[in-house]
Amino acid sequence: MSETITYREAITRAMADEMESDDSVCLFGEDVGAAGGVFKATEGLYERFGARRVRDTPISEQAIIGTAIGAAAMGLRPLAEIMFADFAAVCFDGIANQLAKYRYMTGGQVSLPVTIRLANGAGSGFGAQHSQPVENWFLNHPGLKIVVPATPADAYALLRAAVRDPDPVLYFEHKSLFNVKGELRDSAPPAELGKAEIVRPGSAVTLVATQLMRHRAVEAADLLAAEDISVEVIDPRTLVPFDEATVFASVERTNRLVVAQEASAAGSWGATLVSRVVAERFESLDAPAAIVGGDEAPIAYAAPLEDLWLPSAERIADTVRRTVAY
Amino acid sequence: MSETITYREAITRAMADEMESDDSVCLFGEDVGAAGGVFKATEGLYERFGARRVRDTPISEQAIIGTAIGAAAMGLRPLAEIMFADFAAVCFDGIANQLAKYRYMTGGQVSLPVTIRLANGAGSGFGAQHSQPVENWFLNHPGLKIVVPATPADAYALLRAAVRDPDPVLYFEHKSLFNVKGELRDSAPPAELGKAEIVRPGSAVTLVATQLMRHRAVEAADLLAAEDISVEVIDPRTLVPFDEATVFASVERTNRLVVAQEASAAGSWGATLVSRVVAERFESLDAPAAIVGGDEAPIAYAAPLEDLWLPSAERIADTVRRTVAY
Amino acid sequence: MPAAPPPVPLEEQLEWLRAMHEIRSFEDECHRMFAQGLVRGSTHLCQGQEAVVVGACRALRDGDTMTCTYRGHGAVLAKGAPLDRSFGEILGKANGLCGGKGGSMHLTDVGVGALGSFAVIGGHLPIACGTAFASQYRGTDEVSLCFFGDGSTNIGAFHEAMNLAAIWRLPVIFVCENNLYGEYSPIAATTPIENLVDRADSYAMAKAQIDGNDAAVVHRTVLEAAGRARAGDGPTFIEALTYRHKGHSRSDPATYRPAGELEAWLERDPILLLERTLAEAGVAREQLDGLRAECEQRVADALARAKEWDAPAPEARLEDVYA
Amino acid sequence: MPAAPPPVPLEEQLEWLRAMHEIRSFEDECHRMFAQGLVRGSTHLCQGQEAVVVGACRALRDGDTMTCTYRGHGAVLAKGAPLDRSFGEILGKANGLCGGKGGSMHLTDVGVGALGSFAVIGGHLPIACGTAFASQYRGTDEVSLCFFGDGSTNIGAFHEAMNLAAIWRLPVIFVCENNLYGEYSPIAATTPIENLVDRADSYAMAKAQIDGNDAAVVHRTVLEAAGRARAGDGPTFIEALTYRHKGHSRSDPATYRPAGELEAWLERDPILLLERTLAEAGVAREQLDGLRAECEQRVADALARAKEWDAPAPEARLEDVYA
Ligand SMILES: Cc1ncc(C[n+]2csc(CCOP(=O)(O)OP(=O)(O)O)c2C)c(N)n1
Ligand SMILES: Cc1ncc(C[n+]2csc(CCOP(=O)(O)OP(=O)(O)O)c2C)c(N)n1
Ligand SMILES: [Mg+2]
Ligand SMILES: [Mg+2]
Repeated sequence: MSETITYREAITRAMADEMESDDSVCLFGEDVGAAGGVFKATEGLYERFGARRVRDTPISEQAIIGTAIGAAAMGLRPLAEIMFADFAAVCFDGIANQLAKYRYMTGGQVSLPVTIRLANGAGSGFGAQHSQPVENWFLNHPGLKIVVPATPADAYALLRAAVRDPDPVLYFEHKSLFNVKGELRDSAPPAELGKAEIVRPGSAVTLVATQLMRHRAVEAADLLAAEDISVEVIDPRTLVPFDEATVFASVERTNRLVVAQEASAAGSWGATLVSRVVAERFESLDAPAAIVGGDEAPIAYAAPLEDLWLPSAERIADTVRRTVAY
Repeated sequence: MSETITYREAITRAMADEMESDDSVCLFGEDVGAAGGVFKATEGLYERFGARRVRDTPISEQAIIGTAIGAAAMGLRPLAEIMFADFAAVCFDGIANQLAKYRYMTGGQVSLPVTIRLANGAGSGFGAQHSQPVENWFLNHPGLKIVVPATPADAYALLRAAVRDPDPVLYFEHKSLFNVKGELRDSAPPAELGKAEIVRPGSAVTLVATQLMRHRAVEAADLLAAEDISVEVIDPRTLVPFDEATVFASVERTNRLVVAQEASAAGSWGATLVSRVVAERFESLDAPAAIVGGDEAPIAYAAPLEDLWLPSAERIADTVRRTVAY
Repeated sequence: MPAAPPPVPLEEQLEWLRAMHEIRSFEDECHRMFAQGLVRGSTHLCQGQEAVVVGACRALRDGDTMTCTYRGHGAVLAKGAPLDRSFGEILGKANGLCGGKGGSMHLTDVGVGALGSFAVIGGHLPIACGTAFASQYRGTDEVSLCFFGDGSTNIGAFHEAMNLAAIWRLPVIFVCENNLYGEYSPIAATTPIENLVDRADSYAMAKAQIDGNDAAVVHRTVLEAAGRARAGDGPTFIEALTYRHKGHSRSDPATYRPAGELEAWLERDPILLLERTLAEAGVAREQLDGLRAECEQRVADALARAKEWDAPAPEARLEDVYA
Repeated sequence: MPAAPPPVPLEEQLEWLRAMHEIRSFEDECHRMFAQGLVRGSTHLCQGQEAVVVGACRALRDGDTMTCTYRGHGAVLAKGAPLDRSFGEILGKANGLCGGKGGSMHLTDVGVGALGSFAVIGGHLPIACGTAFASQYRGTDEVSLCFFGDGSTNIGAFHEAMNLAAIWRLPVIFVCENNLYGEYSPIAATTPIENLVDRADSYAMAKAQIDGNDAAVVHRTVLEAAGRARAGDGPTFIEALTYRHKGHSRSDPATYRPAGELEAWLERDPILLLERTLAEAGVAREQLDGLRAECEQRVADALARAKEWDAPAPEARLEDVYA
């Protein structure tokens, strides 16, 4: 049996199920309590689990992250909400220098099962300081895991996995996907971090995409199917750990790689993946691996500009066409 | 005429010369005044330019960066020191969300000629929170320029260029290079940002490296010369803007690319460069482009572990050998 | 405190009222636009807080600078930004203040000293120190006015900016608009002290807690603070007690407010208060009503103009990244 | 304040003295090692501040946690870390507290409640809130003790941690070791108020400014704070006035200190003060000298042992990144 729910509902349910099954799971952030969160993703949790387990914080992201770290070091499994992912910048030290390194610096004396939820990405007209695809900020910080769900089913299974994971996990919720609907199987188990999904099998080119871009990649694949171009769409679902094996195997079959990502290319996971495929499957590539991404510019407010900044299904399809025609 | 000076002295002199020639250049940071800076890079400037132009700040990096932004918006050319580059994490919002986007968000109403000096990199036994190659943290933030000098001459010419540049510049000073000596021509002019240097011409492989790794790349090239492997070593000197033309032209000649960098690969400039070469010069590559970098781990304190983390000339040479033998 | 300054001439107070009317009606128009979904994203309105921004900005001189938050429409208009180009920015038009790149949360008009609206809490307080530093460095007597909210006093950047401004004796005026809420949280739920103004004591900074709905009080207080700043006597922290009539943002019905709270504050609506003062000073009811109608018309016309403007050209998104 | 607690038994005070001697001599050995260049990187010593860490840690119970800074050798030893493995860590040995991965700035011994030494200013204050949150959440009465310096009170994380601890009434004890300097800057050069302890008022937090060189005073004050914390009455901010005898770090000769300052403080050396108290209480000079000699010997032996240990295996650098 399964049920149709939204990405937002899947996130709320995952938190509820983990809090239900483990008293050491607690939730805090700005207005996550009675208000149910700015994106309404924590709605009902305060009523259900009470003020001890669900707490509003002051506007103090450094305190939020530090509290999560200390609590985790003592054995709790905190769910910390950072609202707009862009605000990771004000607690960057806590995430990058403390959370990511604390276990390592102490020779493994502490485990830090912290899950940080962040609302990610562009497409909603929030302007340059509330729209960034922030996942790339953390790629060069070993010690963190990075989860980027695109569907309600993944949002649910990956969030439960993140909470249970013994390591720090940055869990990105894409703002443009909160209302996307999908099927969720009853009593769906937690996912395994580091397992990609072949969203749509194909033979001519491997198209890797996450979050909002995954959906546009599928749209692009539909467009191209009409042109008899068979596209294999892969969603890695987690950037750290990254399921290279699935992508490598696909490229061995298709001999072509396109990455569709929201962010600009410099310092991105897409560029990293291309460099890995080139290093490990050079001979498999019959065409230049290509990245479709945002412009090397901040995200503008005006709808037409923001829409141009974000790769569209058409832009993705064009790059695939060029790669296949190469 | 020229003179032999250290990397540290070159930095100090560049600041002195710019402050001498332009009263709008001011300098502030923690203990940069009478104390001459934790790395002694500002020695003598307080005595020479006085308390108005050279100021100690509290331990408040967010205030330091914000002050630089506001001052620059009003037409000053602040030189802000962030001491260990790792501390960019505590003022990350100021750099990534404010400094990088302020001009763009206002439709070009402000120019921000801010130069932020940061002591970068590993090799000195400072441990996980004082040793990181931080330049990669800022690649996915359009609006910033990134300068990574490796020699006294470059340190001097690029710092003067950074101060004169109308845009925000992150200027990374490598801690392991402060005492490196080199020639500085009298009245050497400011450099142009975005111009790579072919450190050593070669024909078999293009080896791109910056800062400490540039020196080890040259060492590696020497080792390999003895084996009749001709290595072209290129130092991009600035990561943003990046002189792709020089690297592309070299790869067209050598048909092979190796990047030697201090940082781990994920989200790094090296991975970005590889993805660009693959996109633009795919047919030129006769072997997989390779990255020699730090392990995907924080930087350990113990000398033998830190030394293993950092790519050595020997490790660089091995990768070049494999790439050439491919 | 120095002797009370001479009373503000009626004409000047009428000009304040005009500015407050324009802001009120500008915000009401924004409310409608967003409610109708004519605009994407979010907006943060300041109905009820007009006396703070108008009273404060009118105490400034040309050359002084002002920085504010995402709830900055009123502050930017009070500093002198044109109505039509402000609407244009919120509508994402090429002729908007920022060419459509900033939007509601980032209204900026450097030409009038409205140096920027910043949307990450606390981010602009250190920047306000920087503009003040520039005047101090150059030896001019310009001051830097910085608006922010009650909830913003709990973020790190607030502490660092206050401390630096105090130790460097920077000519900054920090104006905390205490509207009782940070998003949906009453300030008391996130802050252990009652009078935020007392946080100035951590920095030995001059302070004042005032009625933010009384434009004359705000004006006088900021004038004094500016005097200190220009004289080299350093920064001031002002807590202006006020209230936002609407929710936090477009999506907030503000159901968390206790019954009667809004109604009580509506009786202290800063516009009503100023109208009453002026009426008592002998200004005719007709003139006041006329002024209001005239302002609403001017705002409606500005919006109509702005709606006609073109969207930015596609290439514009790649411009202004670097100088 | 409750009635003064019963006087601390002599044996216990002698144990404090032992701990202080061991820390002093541990730091002196470190000073030599770094001066001789036997160790890479930097180190930050705490000679002169022993009474703060020993007095405070002795007021704790098993289960209580402690976090501190890069100047943390004394705090970690006071909390119970073994001398040899602490040396081992600083020497980068496999058998060091952190397997050689942390180093001088990150000494950690979770087993004894020394939860970590953190090297980015302010970074651990919010973490101390988190360990306190865990006890509150579980309903245990464990407290979280957090050491940091005077200069650290100017960074944002300090403000956020203090505010959160106060509004959530967390069982945390913030101990600011005011040793007059942040690096090479006298605190007065970077901070506009004289008594840092007064910053507690911004959070309505209990506070105490004390003589940090008097172990008994520190002990009593922390005991009271811990009592409040265990009773659910929330955090306390303690400013302990003390002095570091050496420079900021290995490379600092501390030439910026006014003439006579060090000498004056040496007369208030916390070890001398405690020895005097004990002598006055009747402990024989010989016993005191014997204790000192014995401690120095124990430290020397520990160092000798640590020097013999192996360096970490190369693979170790890839371990402990993830669980
Ligand atoms: C660093 C950061 N955290 C959280 C937010 C989300 N946020 C936007 S407005 C706001 C409330 C601010 O309250 P206050 O300072 O009182 O200003 P007001 O909105 O009442 O004018 C919050 C938490 C943000 N923009 N930046
Ligand atoms: C965020 C940050 N900025 C700067 C530094 C460099 N730094 C190390 S110690 C220190 C001085 C700290 O002074 P204080 O808090 O008084 O502690 P003390 O060293 O006196 O024990 C500074 C500025 C740092 N480690 N972290
Ligand atoms: Mg408010
Ligand atoms: Mg100190």
